[in-house]
Formats: sequence, C-alpha cells, structure tokens
Amino acid sequence: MAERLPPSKIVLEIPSRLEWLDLVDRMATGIAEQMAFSEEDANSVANSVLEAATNAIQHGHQYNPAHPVGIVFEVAPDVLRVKVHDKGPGFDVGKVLNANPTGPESLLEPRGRGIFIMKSLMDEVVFEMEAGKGCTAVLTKHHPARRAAL
Amino acid sequence: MAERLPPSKIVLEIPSRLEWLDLVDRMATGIAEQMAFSEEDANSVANSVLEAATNAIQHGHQYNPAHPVGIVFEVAPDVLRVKVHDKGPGFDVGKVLNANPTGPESLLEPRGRGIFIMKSLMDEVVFEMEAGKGCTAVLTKHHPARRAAL
Amino acid sequence: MKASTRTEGDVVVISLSGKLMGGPDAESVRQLIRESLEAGKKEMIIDIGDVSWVNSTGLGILIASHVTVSNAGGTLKLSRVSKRISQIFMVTKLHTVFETHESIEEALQSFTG
Amino acid sequence: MKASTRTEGDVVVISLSGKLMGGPDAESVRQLIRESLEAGKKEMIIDIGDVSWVNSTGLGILIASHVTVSNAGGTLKLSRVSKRISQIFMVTKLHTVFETHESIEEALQSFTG
Ligand SMILES: Nc1ncnc2c1ncn2[C@@H]1O[C@H](COP(=O)(O)OP(=O)(O)O)[C@@H](O)[C@H]1O
Ligand SMILES: Nc1ncnc2c1ncn2[C@@H]1O[C@H](COP(=O)(O)OP(=O)(O)O)[C@@H](O)[C@H]1O
Repeated sequence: MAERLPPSKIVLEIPSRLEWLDLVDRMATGIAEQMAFSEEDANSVANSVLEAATNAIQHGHQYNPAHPVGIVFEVAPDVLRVKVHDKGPGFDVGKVLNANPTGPESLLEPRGRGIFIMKSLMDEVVFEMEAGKGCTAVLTKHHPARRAAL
Repeated sequence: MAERLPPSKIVLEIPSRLEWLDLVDRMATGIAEQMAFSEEDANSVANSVLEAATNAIQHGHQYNPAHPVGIVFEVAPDVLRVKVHDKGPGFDVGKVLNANPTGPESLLEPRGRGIFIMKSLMDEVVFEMEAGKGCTAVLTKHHPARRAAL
Repeated sequence: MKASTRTEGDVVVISLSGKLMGGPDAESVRQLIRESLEAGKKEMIIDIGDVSWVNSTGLGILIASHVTVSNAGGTLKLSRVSKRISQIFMVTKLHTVFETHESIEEALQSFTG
Repeated sequence: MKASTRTEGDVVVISLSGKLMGGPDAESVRQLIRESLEAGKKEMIIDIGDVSWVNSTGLGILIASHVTVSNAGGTLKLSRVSKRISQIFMVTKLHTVFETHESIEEALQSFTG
C-alpha cells in the first residue's frame, strides 16, 4: 500500500467583492480536475464552494473589501476538504441548517438556498464559529473512485 | 476624476509541486481577464507568472512540498503587479539577468529561458532577496488602455 | 455578466453570458424584463447557454424574472441550461418552476408552434 | 500532460495534451521519440494543439526532441501551435528552430508532398 501523504494545502485569499468570485470557481474547478473527480462531482464542489464564498462576502463581510475571504483547499487522494473563512459574527446555524427551500411556500423566494445547495451537493457541511475569530464553512467531498481503490 | 482605490490584493499559496502550477495559470488568466487586458497581454502575464512560479518550485524550494510558494496579485485599474515568493537562498541576479538565450550558441540549450521570457513579456521584472527571508520575483504589467484613459 | 436582447416575432430573447451572481447583474436583468413588458411583449426566453456559472444569488435573479413576467400574465422560458446549472436546478427543485429548452430555436417554437 | 502516437505512412504523429512542463513529461516524450527512432521512423510531428500551456522547462522537452531527431538524421515538425505558445516561441526565437504547421494534415503533406 502506498504511503499516506499529508494533504496538500492550497490557499486562496480574495477581497470581499463579487467580481473575484470567479477566481474561487477557477480554483475549485482546477483542483477538482487535478483530483480526477467526475464531472458531476467537480460541479458539486465548484457550485458549493461558490455558495460558501458568496455568503462570506455578503453576510460575513458585507462586501467590505478590506476584509479578505480566506479559502483553504486540503487535498488528499480520497477526499477534498474546503474551508471558507470570514471574520464576521457568524449566525445561528440551527435556524438555517434545516431550512428546506424546495417546499411550495418557499420555492419562489429569491434567497435562502445557499446552505441547502452546499448540504445537498457535498458529503459534509459544518460551520465553525468562535467569538472574535469569525466563521468558517467546512465542506467535505469524498472521492468515490479513490475510496473504492483502497 | 474617479477616486483612486487601493489595489485589490489576491493571494495564492501552493505546495512546491509542478502539478499545482496549473492553478497559478488559472488565477493569472482569470485576473488578467477581469482586468480586461488584451489577449496578448493576458498571455504575457500568464506565461511570465508561470515561469516565476516554476523557478520558485524548482530552484527556490527544490520541489520540497513542505515549503509553499506564495503568489500575491496586486490589482490596480492601470497596473498588475505579481509577487512570487520562495524561501530559498536566492541567486546572483547579475549573472542571469542579462543572459540572452536567443544567440546561436544557446538556442538549443534546454534551460536558461525563464527569466528572459519574463523580462521580454512584462514591463518590469525585479528580484528582491534578503538573507533568511527568501527570494521574491516582482513582475509588473501596465494596462495600456487604462493608462491612455486617464 | 453581459446581457443583450433581440426580438423574434412576438418573443423577446434575452441572452446572458459570463457569471450570473446578483449585485449589479440583478438590476440589468430587471431592467430588460421591465422594458419588454412596457413594450407589450410578454413572451420571453432567457438564454443562459453562455453563462459559465450561477450562484444562489443569481438563481434569485431568474426567479424574480419568472415572478415578474408571470404576474404580468406572460411566460418566461429558459434555453441552453448547462449540466452544471441544471445540477442546481434539480437540487433546489427549480426545474419544476422553469420550462427549459435545449436551444433558443426549440424555445421559440414552443411559443409559436 | 497526456501523450499518444499514431503512424501515418512513414510519419509518426505524437499528440500531446494538457500542460507541458518538464518533470515526468520529459521522460514520456523522450521515450516516444526513442521508440520511433528504434522502429526506423525518422519523420515526426509533435501536435500541440491540445496543450493549454508550456513553460520554459516544457520548451526544453521540445528542444531536446528536436536535437535527438536531428542527430539521428530525421526531421521533427510541430503542428497547431496556439497563440499563447507561439508568443513564447517568438520571444525566445525558437520559431527559427521549429518548422510549424497549422494542422496535422498540412504537416503530413509537407513530408509526403
Ligand atoms: N458566512 C456567514 N456569515 C453570517 N451569516 C451567514 C453566513 N452564511 C450564512 N449566513 C446566514 O444564513 C442565512 C442563510 O444562508 P443561505 O442559505 O446561504 O441563503 P441566503 O444567503 O440566500 O440568505 C443567511 O441569510 C445569513 O443570515
Ligand atoms: N527563485 C529562484 N531561486 C534560486 N535560484 C533561481 C531562482 N530563479 C532563478 N534562479 C537561478 O537563475 C537561473 C536562470 O533561471 P531561468 O532563466 O528561469 O532558467 P532555468 O530555470 O531554465 O535555469 C536558474 O538556473 C537558477 O540558478
């Protein structure tokens, strides 16, 4: 069996402006490609990381360009973990984590789908918050082919 | 006249492995696109930043994945400055900065073109070295259209 | 995001390209929809074949457009939804809201045919 | 980088795709060139139309290939050089070293025609 390498860490930092979100997409897509995720899984990763970064910019930093959003990609052969960090106050996860925006009464709401999309497309979504330290969304996607090969 | 904004700073950090160079390319290309550089200038930026990052991985860190290469993109309306940093010992800039790999005796050499390419394609290439602090290539490209508009 | 419109018979085709992500994008699309309705055109296609990605804020723009057009008694359809975007439509069940077509032509025919 | 070869008459076509950047890429290309020469094939085309970028280390691979084939009395040509790659060829004057063609077909014809 091959030696288990420590995960490769790739770090991206962008100002809190929507115009830089496309860089987040390019990085997520490039890393998913390098990891040989399927097209569908690569789409899941890119779509989810974009949602987390959008929330960090909008809700975490209220578009304040002086506060960068930090994104850390931890790449292991069989799993990708992405941490999206903002310096904001965080939020009451219990209130939103079980929201279902697909019901008839909310289907036409213009907002409230970001966390639901992340939860639907990733294997695990966790929010870490600590007073004064900000809010980090931790998104995990396993690589099914790589797991099967072990 | 519009207020001069401070430059937007975008940071990328990759392990010192060639397999991650493509992320450097994706970022440089995405930023050049966002700045509306011409296709030719965008190619100049991406080609040059790749050379600097390749040198940081190969010469600066000798492929040691524990040492990340840091790349900072400073974006202003009329200029892009890219700083590529490694923790290595640096080198004697005087020896290589005026090398010309296009002469008949060196045209078929397999190496020795990286810095020449950067110098040819960017407006300014400077190397900052300080003992114990590593080596930083600073690459600058002006945006001719934006300069003309000022 | 960039937007352009053209009219085919009674149908307005709004073509979007780039990234659809809220902010100023919302106002541009709202404006185009409003102009069409004011011109008495109530049948619309938003073509998103050249949109590389949409986030949930961008979805909000499409939903708001759908609601505005429906409330005015019109119909909004989408054309050329990429695999990546249709993944989000499926997950959010927005595929039950939007009528989508493989091509602009097919969408036009569904109005006139 | 990925590499594949095929033979068209007497000419070996080596198709590269992805990123050309030294490291393991160098050995794969060297191997393919060696196999061709050992099989008595001395006319070769490296098609780089699907190579998204080349750094100077990748240029070294192309130069080494050129030198190996020339020393064996053969000829190496390139096809489908993108704008981005030809920018580096111009700057380094490697366009004076490599014969390049717009398409694989054109390169083949330059050998057989
Ligand atoms: N990084 C964050 N910082 C602060 N609040 C957040 C953050 N991410 C999400 N939230 C809160 O959770 C709510 C739900 O988020 P989401 O599901 O992405 O939908 P939307 O962003 O469209 O409201 C947001 O409205 C916001 O109140
Ligand atoms: N970041 C760096 N750290 C240490 N040495 C470097 C660095 N960048 C360049 N050099 C030195 O400068 C030389 C010339 O670099 P370059 O023109 O890129 O050609 P090449 O990398 O092909 O040798 C290298 O061989 C190396 O000795």
